[in-house]
This record gives sequence, structure tokens and C-alpha cells, in this order.
Amino acid sequence: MLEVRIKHAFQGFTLDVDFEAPTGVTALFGRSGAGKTSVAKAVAGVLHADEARVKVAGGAIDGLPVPRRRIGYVFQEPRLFPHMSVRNNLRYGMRGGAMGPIVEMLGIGDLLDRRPGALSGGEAQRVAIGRALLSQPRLLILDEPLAALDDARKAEILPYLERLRDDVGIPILYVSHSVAEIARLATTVVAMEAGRVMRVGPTAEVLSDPDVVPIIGVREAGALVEVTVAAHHDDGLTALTWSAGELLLPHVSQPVGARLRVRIEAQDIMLAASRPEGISALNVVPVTAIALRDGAGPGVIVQLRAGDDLLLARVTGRSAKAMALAPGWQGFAVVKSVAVAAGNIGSAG
Amino acid sequence: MLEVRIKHAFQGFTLDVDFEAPTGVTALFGRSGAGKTSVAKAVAGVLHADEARVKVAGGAIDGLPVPRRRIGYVFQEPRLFPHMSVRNNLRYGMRGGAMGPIVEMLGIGDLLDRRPGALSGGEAQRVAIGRALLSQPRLLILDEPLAALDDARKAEILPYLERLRDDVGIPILYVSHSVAEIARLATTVVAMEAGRVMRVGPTAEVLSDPDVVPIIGVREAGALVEVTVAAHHDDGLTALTWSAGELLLPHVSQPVGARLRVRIEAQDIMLAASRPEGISALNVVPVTAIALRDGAGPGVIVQLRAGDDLLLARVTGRSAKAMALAPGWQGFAVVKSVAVAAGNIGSAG
Amino acid sequence: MSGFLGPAEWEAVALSLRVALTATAFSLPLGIVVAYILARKRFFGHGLLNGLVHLPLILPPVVTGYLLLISFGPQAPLGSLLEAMGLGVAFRWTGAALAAAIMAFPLMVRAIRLSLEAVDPKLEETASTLGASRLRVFTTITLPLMAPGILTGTVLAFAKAMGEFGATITFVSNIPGQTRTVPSAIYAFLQVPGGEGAAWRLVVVSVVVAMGALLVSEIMARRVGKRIGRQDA
Amino acid sequence: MSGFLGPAEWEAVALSLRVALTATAFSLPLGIVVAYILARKRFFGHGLLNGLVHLPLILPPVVTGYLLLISFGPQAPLGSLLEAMGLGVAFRWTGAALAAAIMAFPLMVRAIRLSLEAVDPKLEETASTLGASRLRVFTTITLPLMAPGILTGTVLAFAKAMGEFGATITFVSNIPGQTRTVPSAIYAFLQVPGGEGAAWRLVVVSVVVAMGALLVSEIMARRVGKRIGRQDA
Amino acid sequence: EDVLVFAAASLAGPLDAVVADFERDTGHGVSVSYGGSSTLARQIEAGAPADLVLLANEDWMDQLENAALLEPETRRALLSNCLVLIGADGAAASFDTLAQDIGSERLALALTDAVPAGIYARAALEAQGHWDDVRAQVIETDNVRAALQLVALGAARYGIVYATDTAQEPRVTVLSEIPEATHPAITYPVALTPRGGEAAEALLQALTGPAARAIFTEAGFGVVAE
Ligand SMILES: Nc1ncnc2c1ncn2[C@@H]1O[C@H](COP(=O)(O)OP(=O)(O)OP(=O)(O)O)[C@@H](O)[C@H]1O
Ligand SMILES: Nc1ncnc2c1ncn2[C@@H]1O[C@H](COP(=O)(O)OP(=O)(O)OP(=O)(O)O)[C@@H](O)[C@H]1O
Ligand code: MOO
Ligand SMILES: [Mg+2]
Ligand SMILES: [Mg+2]
Repeated sequence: MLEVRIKHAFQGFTLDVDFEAPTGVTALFGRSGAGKTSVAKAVAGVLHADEARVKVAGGAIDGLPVPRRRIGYVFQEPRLFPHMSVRNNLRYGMRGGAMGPIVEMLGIGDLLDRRPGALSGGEAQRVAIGRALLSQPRLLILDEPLAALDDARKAEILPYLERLRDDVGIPILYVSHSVAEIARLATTVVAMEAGRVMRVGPTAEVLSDPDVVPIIGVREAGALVEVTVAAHHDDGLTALTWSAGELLLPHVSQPVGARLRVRIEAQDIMLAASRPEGISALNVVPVTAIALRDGAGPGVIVQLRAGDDLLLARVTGRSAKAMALAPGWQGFAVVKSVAVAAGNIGSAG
Repeated sequence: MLEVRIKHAFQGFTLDVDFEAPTGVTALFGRSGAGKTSVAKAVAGVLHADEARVKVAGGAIDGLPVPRRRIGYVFQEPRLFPHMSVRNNLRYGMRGGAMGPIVEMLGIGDLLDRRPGALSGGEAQRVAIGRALLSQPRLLILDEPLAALDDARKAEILPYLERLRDDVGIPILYVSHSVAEIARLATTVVAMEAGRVMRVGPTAEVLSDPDVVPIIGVREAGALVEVTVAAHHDDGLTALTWSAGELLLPHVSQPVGARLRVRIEAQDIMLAASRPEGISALNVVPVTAIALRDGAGPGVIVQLRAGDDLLLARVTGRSAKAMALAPGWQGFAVVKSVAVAAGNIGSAG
Repeated sequence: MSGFLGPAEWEAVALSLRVALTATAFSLPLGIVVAYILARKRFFGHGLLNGLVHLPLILPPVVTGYLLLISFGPQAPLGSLLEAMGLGVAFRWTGAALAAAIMAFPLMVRAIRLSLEAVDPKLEETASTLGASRLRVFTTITLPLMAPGILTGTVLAFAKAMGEFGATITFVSNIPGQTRTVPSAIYAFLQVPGGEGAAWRLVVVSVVVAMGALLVSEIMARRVGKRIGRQDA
Repeated sequence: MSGFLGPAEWEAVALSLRVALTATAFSLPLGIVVAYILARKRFFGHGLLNGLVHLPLILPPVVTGYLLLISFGPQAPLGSLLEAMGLGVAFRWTGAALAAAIMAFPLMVRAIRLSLEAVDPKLEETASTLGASRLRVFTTITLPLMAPGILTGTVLAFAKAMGEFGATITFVSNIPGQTRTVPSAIYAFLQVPGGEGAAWRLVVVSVVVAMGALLVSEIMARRVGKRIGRQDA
Repeated sequence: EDVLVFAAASLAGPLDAVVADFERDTGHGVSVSYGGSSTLARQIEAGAPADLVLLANEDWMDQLENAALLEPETRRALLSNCLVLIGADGAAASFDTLAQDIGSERLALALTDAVPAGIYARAALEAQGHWDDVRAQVIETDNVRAALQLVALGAARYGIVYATDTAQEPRVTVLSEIPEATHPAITYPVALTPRGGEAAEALLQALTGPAARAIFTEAGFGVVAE
């Protein structure tokens, strides 16, 4: 549980935020200048907000001095200690535990004896992440930690964060502009605008809500569904079952029986009136249209029921007209298995 | 024309780079720590490389002192002058011209009287972009300028950069991890690894090269094709012609006759043995498979000929087997029109 | 207050103010230049220049005064040259200002240098990519960011100049209205039986003046700190 | 070199070194504390403390010496208390060190304060989020980043302590082996006709000593600068 | 016409009075620069524009005369002074038996190898055979007024200073006068410099005149007979 109530008046900007989120990853989402960093700083106590109530796992921390809050904070800028080697930066907040695995995961083993001044932008950011992780915090705050990193590096760090969330159970407050990252990590999404909370809810719900589409951007819209690993096939595909049947995905390194979360972007779903044959897409599910909502531009967002789950599909207005799409329409959704990105699979939160 | 030859030895890292790129946007692409920022700094003259030859538009600038190089440099960190208001930061390098349009494009009109210390991360980055743009540079260097920005903001800035490239003709050296940004902007891609150039070439060529896929990441693979705007339809779609026929896209705000570049991600192409009917995807083109390349995992990258253009498609091994995909295979590529992202459309460089 | 001090004492106070202000004002630009050279340039003779600047701090003030006397006295080559040019300083208030400036110089240079070394060279680099010449970079970026050190250096120099005694009396003697600064007057008062009262009155005045200067400088420092973003608004 | 100076002069040199080193070493921790308080705390009496610290700079040294005498002299309450505790300073080399320390204190505090004010509070903030107590933040982050100012303050204080004369002789007089520092000895030589030769020899020695200290400090400063990332490797 | 006088600091009080009278009587302006004799002498060597010199020490005057910086025929001893043993409140000692009387107390002197008052005092102590006994208890100051101050504050119990210093210092008692025979004569020489004009000459006259004589005597100085 994370409970946050913060009020603060900057000159020309007022922050007034109140939300509760269950254990797991809480994503702060919003445009530049929305107030995400300010909320994170107030939670950590480094911004002395006019009013701040913060509870982590039921315990109020707002009365504690900063060092006793035990918050691992990766700031938006790396903030490495310039007079210490990378190694000593990493060690600074360590409370026991080993440095090795985290250093390896972050690929900073060769940099340990360097001074921060001799690091690249992304290297510095990775060291900052390592330093926060090693402090064994009670709450982890990550302010755009992966912004300066390439995809390959992100792909190494994200699973680690998932493990923190699932195995270690550390609550995480995560600031990011990347819907893919949020979809993968977040249990709860807090959408902010101009210092206020616009929408709070479970990630699947918030991201499957056509009303939220304008906030997160049409191109990033998509639904989250929960699946169970059913089998690993010899050709490298993994079969997943969900309420609407079976999904085939590129190999998922989770044991059979594991429950996962899978994100299907609206633009990766194609609708067909009849089941298509002889195509390279492996996943075809029967669906019923529930709602249609015109987006900006010529696109239409269609909310679909597939089994017990909800999907979002984005089609052109022309197609919608041609196929006579309307609430109640029945047909098939074609999902290219490979279009379900690895980056969008996460363990169920 | 941009000609760069740089050698520099850091302790434990050697930079040895040599490339030429035509006018337009040259993207420096590579993993964290590959040496992108170092190349950019050496070009600007703020890193005194052991050896540096830099020619912009035929003129050698490596002998010039930094201020006379006239390079607008957006550093990886904002580097705003802390003792000046945002307005004076913007004015610092101004050589005439008006501030208004750029301020508006960047959405920083409300911040002009603030001190940099009172800006959010993304706001500071936008001011830094504005400051560089306003200096009317001979060469623009942008080191991950959009990393801290949300998609909506990016969507406002990218067209501006395109206009700089096309209308003003300022050469741009662009460092980014985002393939979408690079595909949209870059004329030339310089892929770097460990201080060396791995591959240089026109963006379309480099990004359509299955060999490059591992460098840029499977999920980001895709081909660029050149198209001409043929017609704007009433329902908001724009018809584009290309060597393989017609493509329908959400409205493209370019006049009929304009030549554009369109990116089609490998994962957005579905293959079908026969022309599929009754589906929501509007674009179906006959293709011939040229080459197949196994990717990491169960995916197969298929290079296809469509008209005179090359496409990349990513399918599962299972589908490839089921469809008996092999060089020479003939069939249809289904492209969801909306899967061709707005972010991937740019004017032809 | 005019009843508190006699006219001769007021004369000393006014002279001390003139001397201290002149010393501070004239040494400031040079102090900035020397601090810049010492902080940023590596050259043969760096150690020598640095040592020279510090000399007045190391030497007993009398020795400094004596060295000034044998360099700038009317008999010395340099002194007589200046004298011929109408710029003679020996036994004039300008000489008192010179002595004060030299004694205060190491304090000023050190403070400015310290601040200069804390200026982030990346900001200067950035300014130069924006087309700013070295001079413009210096005046628009380096100098404003050095402001705390300049302020501190100025205050230290002013205070030291107000208090300087040994070098001044040795170099320019103790001539009423010309070179009898407050410290020299205090010295003269302390030499005569019963002069303590007048001496203490002068001490009070110089403390009041200097505290005023300090207070003003603290207020300015706080403003400057805000301006250059060292404190949040 | 032992032929260069007589034994009495060597004694003065050794004493001056002892006095200057002691003065510097003891005032350093206090200087850091006072600089910290002045830089970071806002309280009633801030201006007063600041003024008090600067007083020795403003006052003619003789006055400072006199004030020390009436505070720490054997007859003064404070002085006699110290005397009774075996810590008497009057007319002892420890008194010379006290005088030197007090005269050097404003220089030291100002340098340290200047450096402290340039430390980025964000780094301290970051350290505290990593669980560091205030004390640990201070010792591991603030203090190392203040190093340039501490170094500068130390050098200034040492140089000033080596050169201090007026307050020292007024407070602790001039007792060979106890309080006859190099400046006192130089002064004595300069008082008699023909004493210049001996005076110059002492001047040379104190300049050599102080230049050595300066040089060492410059080298250390460069290292420190690199350590705290002010210069690129 | 303006006159610049360089004068030993210990003359400040009475000399100012004499000068004030002179200015009033003649309309000439007079500036007096007070300092230590060594400082003043060096300044004159360096070319100070003094018209009249009044030092506390014949040695420095000799040096100036040897350097031809004085008008030798104008040089004369103007004033004399004598030394006294002083004690802090309640102290009792006599110069004759100082070695015994002093016990473990401190004796404040001006620098015994540099400042005239100290040099004279040391000569007297040596002549009396006290020097070796007291030297460990001697504390020396840079000027004789500072020695007086130490006694006044009780920081030293005894001191030897000029008789002229003790006036207006109620916290010290004169315990004994020190016989003049025990030390070289303490005289204050005066002379015109070559730049001294008519006004300076007139001032020199006034200094030896009866009015001045009265003022100096009043302050405790002896006036040297011509
Ligand atoms: N001053 C220095 N001393 C030693 N090594 C350095 C120095 N500056 C950079 N490097 C090293 O050079 C390499 C290239 O750095 P550079 O900043 O150019 O990387 P980059 O490609 O911009 O990375 P990123 O995407 O993380 O910003 C890195 O491994 C870095 O550690
Ligand atoms: N010290 C300050 N004084 C005044 N306004 C401030 C201050 N700090 C932040 N702000 C304003 O508060 C708003 C929220 O800032 P915050 O840093 O929380 O934004 P953010 O959501 O993290 O944005 P970004 O994604 O750009 O980092 C911004 O408009 C910013 O300009
Ligand atoms: O040392 Mo001071 O500076 O005048 O005695
Ligand atoms: Mg932020
Ligand atoms: Mg970089």
C-alpha cells in the first residue's frame, strides 16, 4: 500500500495530489511539467511540501527525517558523488548484500574504478540506478530511470525491476513517459495533469479505457490481459491460455503454470468478418465489439470483448464503415503473435 | 556534406571514427557508452580530440575556435545558465530572428521569466533545444534531445526539426536511441559500437538491412519506402503511391505530389498466401520473398520485394514453416494502414 | 555624532574610508585578472606569481611597508619616475591606498580564485558553442557565477584596508589629512598618556563602519546566491 | 644554511613554525564549524557572529592584541581561570598561537564558507536519501567537496600566522624562545640602525618557508580539484 | 607656508600643544607625522618631505646626519627624559634591590636590543648588576607604552618606562626613579632637513622658546640647556 496526499504551491504552479495504490509498482504518468517529479520528491521528503501525508505499507513516513525514510531514489539526473569512484558511489547506501549481481545486470563492471566525470550519460544513469537498488530501500522511486538507455539495456533492467516487484515485494514509484514500460511494470497507474491526478486505477483498467487514450497517445493505446503459460513448444513458441482461448507467443521464459500479463497494442489488432486463412498471424480470436470511439484523425478505437477480457483495436474509419462495425458486431481479431512485444510481457502483478 | 574523422584515446576507451554523410540529418546510433557523445563533442570542438578533421558543407571547421564553428549544440544534459532567466538563456546565442515561433513550438512561453532552477526536467530540456535553435547555427548537434519528453511533446518538435532539415537545410547530427525518431529524421545513419563505426549508409538502406537488425533490436526492425502523395480522401485517409501500388494512411498533411518516406515496421507486416478478404487492414500488396534470416528467438526476418522496394517482415518460425516461406515464395503482405505510425512518416530527405 | 569625535578624528575616518574604498576599487579588476590567471593558466612562473601575491600576508607588515618605501619612495627609480609623471604616491593618501591594496590583495585574489574554480566549465563551454567569444563568455557567464567570490574578496579587502596599519605607517608615515588613517591615529593616541579615550572612540567608529559594510555584503550575497541558483526561490 | 642564521634566529624560525602550525591546526575545526553555521543557518545573532569573526581584520592589530590581553591576560577572569587550569596562554608560545589563530580566523572562515556555499545541496540531499545521517552527509559529501576552500583557508591562515606581528607582540610580548616569532625578531632588527642585514636574512627564511607551504598547497589543490571532478582526468 | 614635522610618537601630546600655539601665533600650517624613530629615519632616508625632525634616539639622528639629510648646524638635543621603575597597584619594590624584590614577578620593558627605552633600561639593570637575575622574567614590547600598559593591566607587576609615560595612568605607581648615571643620557634630538624653510626655522625657534619649554616640562620632559 502506498498512500500519498500532497499539497504544495510553487510560484505559478500548484500541486494537489491524493491517491492510494496497492503494493507493487505505481506509475506516475503525465506530460512534461505535470508535477511527477515534485510528487516523487515530496514522498521522499526532499521537497518540503506545504502538506504531505505519505504511508508506505501502512506506516506513515512523512514525519521521518529523510535518511530514516529508507527510500531508494533514482533522480531524474544522475546526481553521482563526483569525488567518489563509481564503486564508492555504489557502496554509499549499501546495507549489506552483494554488489556483484546488480553491477553485472547494469553492465557497469568495467567502470567501478572510474570517476563519475568520466562516464557517458547512460553509464551515469545506470550507476545511479545501481546505487539506489543497493540501498535496500523500503520504497524505490525511479524518475525516468531508463530515458537515456538503449533498448537492449532496457531489456536487461526491466526484468530485474519486475523481480524486485514480484519476488522482493519492494513498492516502486515509477515515473516514465513510456507506455510500454508502464504497461509492463505498473500495478497502478496515476495519470497526472497540471499538478492534479486525472485518473488512478489498475494498469489494465486504465490502459484499456478508451477514455484514457487521448492522455497516453493514440499510438500507445492497448489492452492488458492476464494469461497462464500452458506449454513451451519445440519451435520456440510458448502457448498461453486466456479467457478467450490460446495465444502463441515467442518463447516466454516462465515455467508452465505461471500467470503473466500481456499487452496487446490497439494497432496490432486487425479485425476480420470471417476467420482468415493462410496468413502468417497465428492468433485469431472471436470477438464482440462493445464500444466505438472516434479518435483524433481518421482512426476509430474499438473496444472488444474476447472471452472475459477486453481488448482495444484501432482501425480506420473507412474500414469501420466497410465492415459495418458497431456495438454488437461479431467477428475475429487477428493478433500477430510477434506483434505482442517481449517488452510488454510481465509477470502478473 | 558532413565529413568527420576523429581519433581520441580516453583512459580505457578509444574513439576511432571516420564517416561522410550527405546534407541532411546524420544519426549517431549505438548503445550506451558507444562513443556518440564523444564524437559530437569532438565535432563541436569542446572535446579536444587527439585528432579531428571535421568538414561541414565542404568547409573544414576543425581549425576554428569553438564560437566561430557556429554549432548549435543541445547537450545530453540541459546546461542552462543558472544565473539567467529562461528568456535570457534563449537569447544568449540569438543572431536575429524572432523568438516567438520557437517558444510556442516548445511550449515554454509561460516559463520565460523563470530561473532554470525552477524548471522540470523536460522543461529544461526544451529550453536547451530552443536556445540552440535560436543561435542560427551552421550545424545542429542534438544529443538525445527528446529523451525526457512525452510523446505529445515529441510530436510537436519532430516536425519542426524536419522543417529545419528540409526548408532551412541546416545539417543536423542527431544522437538518439529511438529508431522511430531516426527513421523519421535521419538521412544517414552512423551505427557505432565501442568507439568505432559499424555501418554508415542512407537510413532506408541501413534500416532495411537484415544484418543491421541485431544492432537496432528486433523489435525496432523495419523498412523505409519512398512514396508520393496521390490523394486526400474525405474520410481522412491519404492515398500514397509507391512502386508496389497504393498505400492508404491516416491523413498526411502534405500536398498532393509531395514525396514522403514511410516506415513499415517488420512486425506490422503479416504475410498471406492468398489475398485476404473482409479484414480491417486496407493495404495488401503482392510480394516476393528474397531472403530469410533467423533472428534471435523464434522469429524469422523475411526480406521481401514489393514493386521496386524492399520490405522487412517478422514472422514466427512456425508460420514460416506452415507457409513454406523460402526465397522465391510469392504471396501477399498485409499492412495495417494504422500500423504505419505517424511518427514514422517524414518528408523524403 | 559629530560631538563624539573631534575634527582631526573625523578627518582620519574620512581618509580611511577614502583609502579603503580606493584600494578596494582599484585592486578589484586586477584581483580578478590575477585570480583568473592563477586559476586557469599553467605557465612557467605560476608559482612565482602566486608567491608574490601572497607575500604581503607572509611578511610582517612593517617589512612590506619597508619594501614599498624602497620601491616607491621618491628616491627610488620607480618612485621618482612616478613622481615625475605626477603620480607620486610616497607620503600621500594614494600611497596609503597602495599599501592597503597590496596588503589586502592576497585575501581578495584567494577568494575570487576559489569562486572561479567552482564555476562549472561546462557552462562556459556551452556559451562558446553559442558563439560567445572568450571575452563574452567571461563577462556573461564566468564573472556572474564568480559573484560570491568577488563579493567576499571585496569585503575582505575593504575590511583589511580599513584595519591596515603596519605597512601603511612604514610606507607613507602618519601625516594628518594625508596618510593618518584611523589605525595610525589610534596608534598615535595610544602613544600619549591619556590618549586611550580618543583611541577607543576611533575603534568604535571603525567597527561600526566595517560592520555596516559586512551587513550590506551579506544581504548582497544572499541575493547573488539566489540569482545564480545556489538557493531555491 | 645554519651559517646563514644565528642560533637565536633559528630559535625564532622554529618558534614561528610551531606557532603557525598550531594556530592553523587548532583553528581549522572551529573554522569549519563557524563557516558551516554562517553559511547554512539563519538565526538571530548571525550578523553579530559574522562581525565578531571579522573583527580582527578590521581592527588595527595592536587593538586586537590589547583586547586579547584584557581577556586572556593573567589578571583577567578568563585568563586566570586558564592559568589555574594550567592552560595559561599569556606570555607563552600558546598565546602567540592564539593571537595568530584569531588574526587568521576571518581569512580561514571566509575561504571555507565560500567553498561550502558552492557545494551542490542536491548531492547532500541524495546522500540523505541513501540513509546517511546529517553527520555522515557532512563528513562524506560536504566536507570533501569543500576541500578547495579548506585548503585555501589553511594556507591563508598559515601564511597570516607566519607574518602576524602587531597583535602577537601586544598580547604576548617578545620573549626569546617563547613568543619571539620571526616577525618580532625582524621588527627588533629593524629598530636599530644597521640591523637590516639580519632582518633580511629572516625575511628570506620566512619567505622560503611560506613559499614551500604555498607550493605544497597548490599541488594538493590540483589533486583535490581532480578528485572532486573540477578538472578532467 | 606649511611645515611637515617628523616626530617620535612619544612626543605627541605636548608637541601638539606647542604646534597649536605656533600655528595660532604665526599663521603657518604645521603637520606632524608621529612614528617610531626608526621608521621616521628610514622614511627620511627614502626621501620623505619632512622639514623638521624630532627623534627619540641619537643613533638614528647620527645616521641621518651621516647621510647628509640634516642641516648639521641646526641639530641639537631638545629634550631629555628619565626612567622610572613602576609597579602595578600595591606593588612595592625599589630599583636598588630589584633583583630581590621582584621575586618571581614579571618585568615589562621595551625591546631591550631595539627600542631606546628598552636599551636604556637594560643598561641601567646591567649597571646595577640586576640584569642576569631578572632577564628570565623580562617581557619585552615593541614600544614603551605597551610596557606601561602591561603593568597597568597587571599582566606584569613591574616595568621600567619613561617618567613622562606615567602621567595620567592611575593604575601604576612610580616606585623609584632610576639614576641617570646608570644609562646613557636620554635625549630627544631635533634638526632641520635641507628642505626646511623659514617657517620650519621659526618652528625650531619656538620649540626652544619659553612657552614650549613650559609645556614640555609640564608633561614631565626635561629641557636640555643650550
Ligand atoms: N573523460 C573520460 N575519461 C575516460 N573515459 C571516458 C571519458 N568520457 C567518456 N568516456 C568513456 O567513453 C565512452 C564513450 O562515452 P560517450 O559519452 O561518448 O558515450 P555515448 O555513446 O554518448 O553513451 P550514452 O548513450 O550512454 O550517452 C564511454 O565508455 C565512457 O565511459
Ligand atoms: N522551484 C520551483 N519553482 C517554481 N516552479 C517549479 C519549481 N520546481 C518545479 N516547478 C514547476 O512545477 C511543475 C512540475 O514540475 P515537475 O518537475 O514536478 O514536473 P515533471 O512532471 O517531473 O516534468 P518532467 O517530465 O518535465 O520532468 C513544472 O511546471 C515546473 O515548472
Ligand atoms: O599583521 Mo597585521 O596584518 O597589520 O599585524
Ligand atoms: Mg520530472
Ligand atoms: Mg552520450
